[in-house]
Amino acid sequence: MQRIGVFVCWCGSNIAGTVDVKAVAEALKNEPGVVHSANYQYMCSQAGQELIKDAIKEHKLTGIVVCSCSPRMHEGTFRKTAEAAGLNPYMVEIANIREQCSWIHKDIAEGTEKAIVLGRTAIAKVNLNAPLMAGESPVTKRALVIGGGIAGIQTALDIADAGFEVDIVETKPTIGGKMAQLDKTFPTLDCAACILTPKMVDVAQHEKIKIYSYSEVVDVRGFVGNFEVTIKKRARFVKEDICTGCGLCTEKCPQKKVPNEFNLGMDNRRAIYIPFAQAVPKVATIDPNYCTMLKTGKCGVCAKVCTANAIDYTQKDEFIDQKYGAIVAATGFNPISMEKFDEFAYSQSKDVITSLEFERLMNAAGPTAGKLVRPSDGKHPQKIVFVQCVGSRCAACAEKGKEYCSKICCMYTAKHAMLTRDKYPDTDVTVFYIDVRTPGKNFDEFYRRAAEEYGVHYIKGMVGKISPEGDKLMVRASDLLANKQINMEADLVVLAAAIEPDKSARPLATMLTASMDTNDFFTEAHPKLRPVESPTAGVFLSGCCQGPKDIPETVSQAGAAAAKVIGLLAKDKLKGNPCVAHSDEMMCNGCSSCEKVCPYGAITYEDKEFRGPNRTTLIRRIAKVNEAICQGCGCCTVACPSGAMDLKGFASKQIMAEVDAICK
Amino acid sequence: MNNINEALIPAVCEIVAIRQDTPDVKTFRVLTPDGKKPFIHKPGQCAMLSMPGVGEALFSITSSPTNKEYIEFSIKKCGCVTEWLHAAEVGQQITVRGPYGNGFPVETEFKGKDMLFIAGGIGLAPVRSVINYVRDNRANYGKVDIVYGSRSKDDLVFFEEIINEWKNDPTVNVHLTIDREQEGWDGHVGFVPSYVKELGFDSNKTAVLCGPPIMIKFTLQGLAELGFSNEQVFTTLELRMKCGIGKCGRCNVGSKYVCKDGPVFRMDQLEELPDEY
Amino acid sequence: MQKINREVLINKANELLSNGTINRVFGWEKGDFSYDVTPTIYFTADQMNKKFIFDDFCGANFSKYLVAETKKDQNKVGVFLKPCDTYSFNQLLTEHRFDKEKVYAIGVPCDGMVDEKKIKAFFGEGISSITSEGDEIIVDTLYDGVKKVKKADVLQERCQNCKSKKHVYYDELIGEDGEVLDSNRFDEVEKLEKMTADERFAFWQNELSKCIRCNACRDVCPACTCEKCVFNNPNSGVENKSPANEFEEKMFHIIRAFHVAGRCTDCGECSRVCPQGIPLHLLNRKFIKDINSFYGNYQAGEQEGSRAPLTNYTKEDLEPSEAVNKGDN
Amino acid sequence: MRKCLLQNQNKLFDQISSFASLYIPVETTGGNASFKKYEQGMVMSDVLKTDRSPKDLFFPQTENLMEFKTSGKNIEVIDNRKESEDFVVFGVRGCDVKSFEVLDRVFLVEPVDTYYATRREHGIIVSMACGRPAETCFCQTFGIDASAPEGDIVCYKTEDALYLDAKTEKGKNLLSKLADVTEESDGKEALKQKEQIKTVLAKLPLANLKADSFGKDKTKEFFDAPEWQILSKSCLGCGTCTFVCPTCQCYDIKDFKTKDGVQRFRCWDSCMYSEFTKMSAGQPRLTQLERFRQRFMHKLVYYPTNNDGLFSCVGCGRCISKCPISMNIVKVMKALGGIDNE
Amino acid sequence: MQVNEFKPKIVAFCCNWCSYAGADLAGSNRLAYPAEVKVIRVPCSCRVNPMFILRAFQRGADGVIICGCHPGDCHYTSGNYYTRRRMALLFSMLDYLGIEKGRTRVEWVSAAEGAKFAQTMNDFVQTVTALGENKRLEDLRCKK
Repeated sequence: MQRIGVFVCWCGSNIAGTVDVKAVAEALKNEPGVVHSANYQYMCSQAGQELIKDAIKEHKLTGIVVCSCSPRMHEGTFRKTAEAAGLNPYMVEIANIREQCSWIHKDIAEGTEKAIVLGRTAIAKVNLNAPLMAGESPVTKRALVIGGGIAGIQTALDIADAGFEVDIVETKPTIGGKMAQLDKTFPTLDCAACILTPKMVDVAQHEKIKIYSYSEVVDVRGFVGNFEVTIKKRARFVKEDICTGCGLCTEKCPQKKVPNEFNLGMDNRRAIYIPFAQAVPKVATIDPNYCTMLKTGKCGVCAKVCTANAIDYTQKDEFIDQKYGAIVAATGFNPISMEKFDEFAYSQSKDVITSLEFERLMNAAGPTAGKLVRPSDGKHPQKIVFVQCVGSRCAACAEKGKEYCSKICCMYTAKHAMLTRDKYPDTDVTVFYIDVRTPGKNFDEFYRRAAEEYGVHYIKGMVGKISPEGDKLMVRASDLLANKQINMEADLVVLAAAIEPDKSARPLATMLTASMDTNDFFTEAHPKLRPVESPTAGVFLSGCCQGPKDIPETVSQAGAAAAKVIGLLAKDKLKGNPCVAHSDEMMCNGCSSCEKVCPYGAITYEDKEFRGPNRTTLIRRIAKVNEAICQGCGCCTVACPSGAMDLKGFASKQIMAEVDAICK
Repeated sequence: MNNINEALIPAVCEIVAIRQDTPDVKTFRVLTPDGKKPFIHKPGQCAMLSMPGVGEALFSITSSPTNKEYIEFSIKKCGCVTEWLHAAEVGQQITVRGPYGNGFPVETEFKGKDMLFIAGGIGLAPVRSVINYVRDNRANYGKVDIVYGSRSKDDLVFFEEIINEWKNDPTVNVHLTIDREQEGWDGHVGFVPSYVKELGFDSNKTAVLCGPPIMIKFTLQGLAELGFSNEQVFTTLELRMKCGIGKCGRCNVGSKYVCKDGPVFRMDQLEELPDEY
Repeated sequence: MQKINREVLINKANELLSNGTINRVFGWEKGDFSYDVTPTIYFTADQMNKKFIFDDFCGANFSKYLVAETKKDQNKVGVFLKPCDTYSFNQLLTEHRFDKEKVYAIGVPCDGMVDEKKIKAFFGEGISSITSEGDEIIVDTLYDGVKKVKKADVLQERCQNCKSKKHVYYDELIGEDGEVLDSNRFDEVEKLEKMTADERFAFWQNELSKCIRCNACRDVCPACTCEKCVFNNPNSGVENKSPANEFEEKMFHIIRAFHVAGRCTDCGECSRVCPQGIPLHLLNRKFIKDINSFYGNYQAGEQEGSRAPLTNYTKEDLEPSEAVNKGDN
Repeated sequence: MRKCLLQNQNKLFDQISSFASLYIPVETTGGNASFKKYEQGMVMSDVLKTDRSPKDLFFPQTENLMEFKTSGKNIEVIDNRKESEDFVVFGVRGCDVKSFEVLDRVFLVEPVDTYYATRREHGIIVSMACGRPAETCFCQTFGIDASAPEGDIVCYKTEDALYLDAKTEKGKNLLSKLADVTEESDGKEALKQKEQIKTVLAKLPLANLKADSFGKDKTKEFFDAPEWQILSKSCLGCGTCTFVCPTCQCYDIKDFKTKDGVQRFRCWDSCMYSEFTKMSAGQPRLTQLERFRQRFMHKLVYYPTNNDGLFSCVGCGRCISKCPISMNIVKVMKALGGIDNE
Repeated sequence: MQVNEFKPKIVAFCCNWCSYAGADLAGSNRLAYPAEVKVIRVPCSCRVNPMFILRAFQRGADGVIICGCHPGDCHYTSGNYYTRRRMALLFSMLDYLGIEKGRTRVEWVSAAEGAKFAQTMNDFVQTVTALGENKRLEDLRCKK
């Protein structure tokens, strides 16, 4: 029988507001096993924790129940408290009387009654708890960063600088990501390439960093500290280690009509190409969809001109297995497709473009060498209309847009407007917005400069329709402040498309067993306290895969993720989760049901000798759980018909005791 | 107290004292809530103790009937009822029914005899009841020898009582032994059966034997070598029981019910039973 | 076709015993009446000559005995297996319950086993002998003289709805192998499904209330080979020994059916042995039927090593809510 | 002797059930019957062997013994049995009637099992002579006469009437309350039936089975018999034989945690179960052989040893028809007695 | 008139990673649902043994709901796929036995779906309330 202490937290008025905490403490006093019951304003505070520690010692407690906020919040805290007082941390149970009680109920009687039941349930469980000891597993001192944009680059550099090996896997032929496509950055207007490319070079030259470009992760096995990852290195038909990146082949290749994705299809590249001048790694890649040689076997120009003999048409996809201790997802974002936004005539007129396309048009390395011209006729646009929130904050049109705010559009549109007016003062620039959101250092000043110093017309209003009329675009919008309809002619319309997580994130999340929200952004372990960790141990989040961010935020989050990774890799051993499956060999049938459902392959079998009746020996096949591999899902416990398999910390008897306590 | 007509319905009693005898043996002193002895028993008898919801189990009464104040149970931790009892505190109520079984023939076959008590480990629990009965009715019995052994010094139950009372009783010879050498132990070291042979008792004694099966087996051989006949040796059996009154069938061995016809058997009676105990 | 009678089987067993292939063989033993055949083990042909029987009442399936028997020594055990027995045999192999190297399986044909309870339902108690002649069963009674009945009418339920006459495992086959059959075994399940929930509840309430928890269904079941059943294990939290009330009757039978779901070969033993005549096979068949319709046809035991539906999944599986509504027509 | 025309049978039942609970065998499914509490219109089945014996009505499969309430360290014991009322069990066959003697010698010896005793006190048994004994019947082996069963009232059923003969005070008392649905009779018809039954009994296949070689003090003779090995070979260790047996009386006592207390109940147990004798210290009957042997030794040797030679089997034959693998006491007796079939 | 409003007892098994977090989110967002719902935290919905569900009904629950991550999003990769199969078969069996099908439910609720959690619970409580007390899988001993 346990000696249980119950500690009811007020959480200020968060709990005490709707739950009579004293009544709860009083009621739980008489539950079986309870020898001490107390309540306090903030159990998680230093003083609250001291209270618990003292009670553990004074009342010789063998188990404690804290009625407080969600265990997802403070279970760890109270386990540490218990441990500090000499109690096994797994003798702690939390009754969630805040998130699942006081916050959702208004009636004090009702809230109090439920809190008592929840407390009783936790007590029933603790009565059957047993001290658990965590097993240990080694840590592979190498990190994997998936995604080579600014987020991945920064994370990789920070980890590598701390002395750990890092691999970057990037699907594109070069790292750099979206930032490489940008012209200038807000609010300082420094040149994106000027600040990014040195970092790319740092990555390329860092002895601890290895880049797998033109590659993807296809399988992830294992667990924190011991991931095993299969990377598919796609054939680029160019020997990466030999190619000097001289670019001769990309000039001689006869296949010239390949849409250049780096410039968002606004110009062409060759079938063999280097995405841009500062690409890292700076090696050529053959696009098998367009290469005549690969498609028909007739051509071979690039091979002929290559002085380094780097061309290899027979190259195959390569699969590399590598072990890692930690994985960082940095898969980034994309603007959403504008196809569904027909009212803005994106597909009807070449002169309706997205902001990212505008970014390329303004870029000196872009398709127009930085000259702002209309894609349709190459003429300088006199009147430009920017439309904000295209697909963002789109609660009413969820089927084509996103409910969330894409966060960066207000600022880059201000930047675009400003840059346009700066370079081409004769251009008339109008911005249609719903709200202008500028919460960031120097952001509002930046926006005001655009509106006030640069004479950008900001109109609060929705654009209803854009239709090509002759070589002009007719913009129909409403001016919400003036409360009138506006019909406006424009030469160029720029749509601030919402951003969404990269499509590769969803399958990756499945492989990582990391959870995602409804928008396919990775979920963080805690939105406030653990924003760069995924709930899956050993998986960290960097950049826009977790949610829309601008560059400074991305870089700081990348650094934070790196710090977490470094913290993990710095350990030689990891304490495992002791809540793992365990098979009672006396009851095990050796039927393999558990093995079949185990997602981690943590169960193996062995033939073991048992004493049979009358001094005989029986050999039986029995299951063994590898505790370092088991993650404690408990699937095997239900697959096991004999009940030999149970889960420590969530034992059948414990759960049934909880059921009993609730239903009482 | 216990209405014999309601054999299965227990009385509520209270644990009034708990003594930790060895790391896994505790002795519980039990009285009715109004402070009386729950029942009058014979040495060697048992009683059913239970905690509702945990279970009921049969334990031998370790105190002597001559103790007019209380009854005691010495209980080794093994199984759920005993585990629960070991976690219980003074003041805890439990239910008690009994006494059950035949007990030792202290007033008949033992009377006037030289007694040899041999026990191993927790096996001393039922024997203690007879030893103290004999000590309290000293005139009715001849010489008394006690051989008691355990794994280690720490596993000797009633150690205080043995040292302070039995050893100081000039009419009783106490022979203690432990299985292996241990610091702070200057007594005999070795297993009980060989110690019994070493001590070489007269075969005119009546022996009471209780302990683990392996000890009983070899001690019996030893006693036989010393010239004891089966009619001179008594032992007490422990089987899984539920009702305690010879009805539920669990403790049925041959035509005997251990709870009713036992638990005390003379070795020659036991020999008659099928080997299923 | 060679007539398979007891002599053929005794000769086969004798041959295997004397050439050392096996040192004992599971076979049927005749009883005091025509129908009380007991499964037993024979060590010599002589014993077999005295007691072995192979007739319409040899329903007992030896597969489950092999779990314990094969662990006893290193010798091979012989066993006669009817087609449906081989499914149980295979399923046990799939679950690694014994080593097939220690068994010599002799496949024997089966044209259906007779249910003496059905005969008694026709003619009452007082049956002195039962013999079969072609497709007729001749019953000699104490009170009403000799009676005849069509064998098809008094076959065991499982034989009336025989799913397969094909042996899915054997070391040696005696006679010719049959085919997997199209049976109507789900008809009764469908009938129940078509009832209203109230009717179904009443039906099962009535049936399960007969249960005396003798565990015969479980102990005879070739899928129930657990070292220790959860219902016998005080630590499982669901141990219960008696059908203390309606709930516990349901609990036992639901959980038992669930534990064998996907592993049950539909051998029908549970219903055959139930002393209270509860149609337990209708629970197992419901699971089989659901599995077939939700996840595609699956016959437990058909293939050694096949993955049971409950230890498998597809990403497109139907939702529990759909499953419940599917059964509702 | 009183006579009740079959057409008035239900009136008789209605009459009885007006002052006492009445249990009669009622057909469940083809050829099966069980004792059920009589409700108007129910038809008494002629099926010889109810699925469960009437033992249930005196020693139910589960029975609450008492309840406990606990609070803090305190316990309260509550015996919430109510005053018992009289009940009548109608149509108990000779073998089953005899089983009560077997049970009485267990439950009614000191210390008396009051739960059973109360029911025995309040239960009135109307036995029924077996018009058509089954091939599996062997009550004669144990000296039971199916043509003249014991009971508070003995009943003979002929083509057209029930003949009721009170044997005890309880029986007479009951019969006296049934005067308006019965008429006085000389009982010739009953006697005729009795004779007829006797001739049938002599022809039964197991008519010559003898239990003479078993009984008191034969433990040594049979305990180590080699036959147990093969007899127990196929035993599944289920409890069917035990639970359908009218004389098996082993039970278990268990606690059930209710909403706010503990219910202590007893339920039938079986010596065939592997857990029966298991204890934390070990298991004295390790294999099914020992458990199998215990059941039959108890019926044929141990019980008679303690009970003046009375066997703890009444030859009802339920185990013969219910055992999943058709092993039964007859086969055991024959094997141990050295009788081979053919 | 005395209105004796029936308040069902609901046991909700929630997986630790998605649904329990979803329940927490519902709390953080102060999205109310009836107090009759009590949550038991399990590591994964696949930890829920059919025995627990029956046990809940035995002990007096009127409805049992199991919440897990959306299929494909299981923290343990595949746990909820097994849950889906197990519960599909179990619920179908309960229905076959004549147990009201509204008393059991499986719902996929992600950590981000606080609103869905609250709404699911509201809806489930409503369904079970309409069904009334659980009579078909009750154990009277647990009610007194």
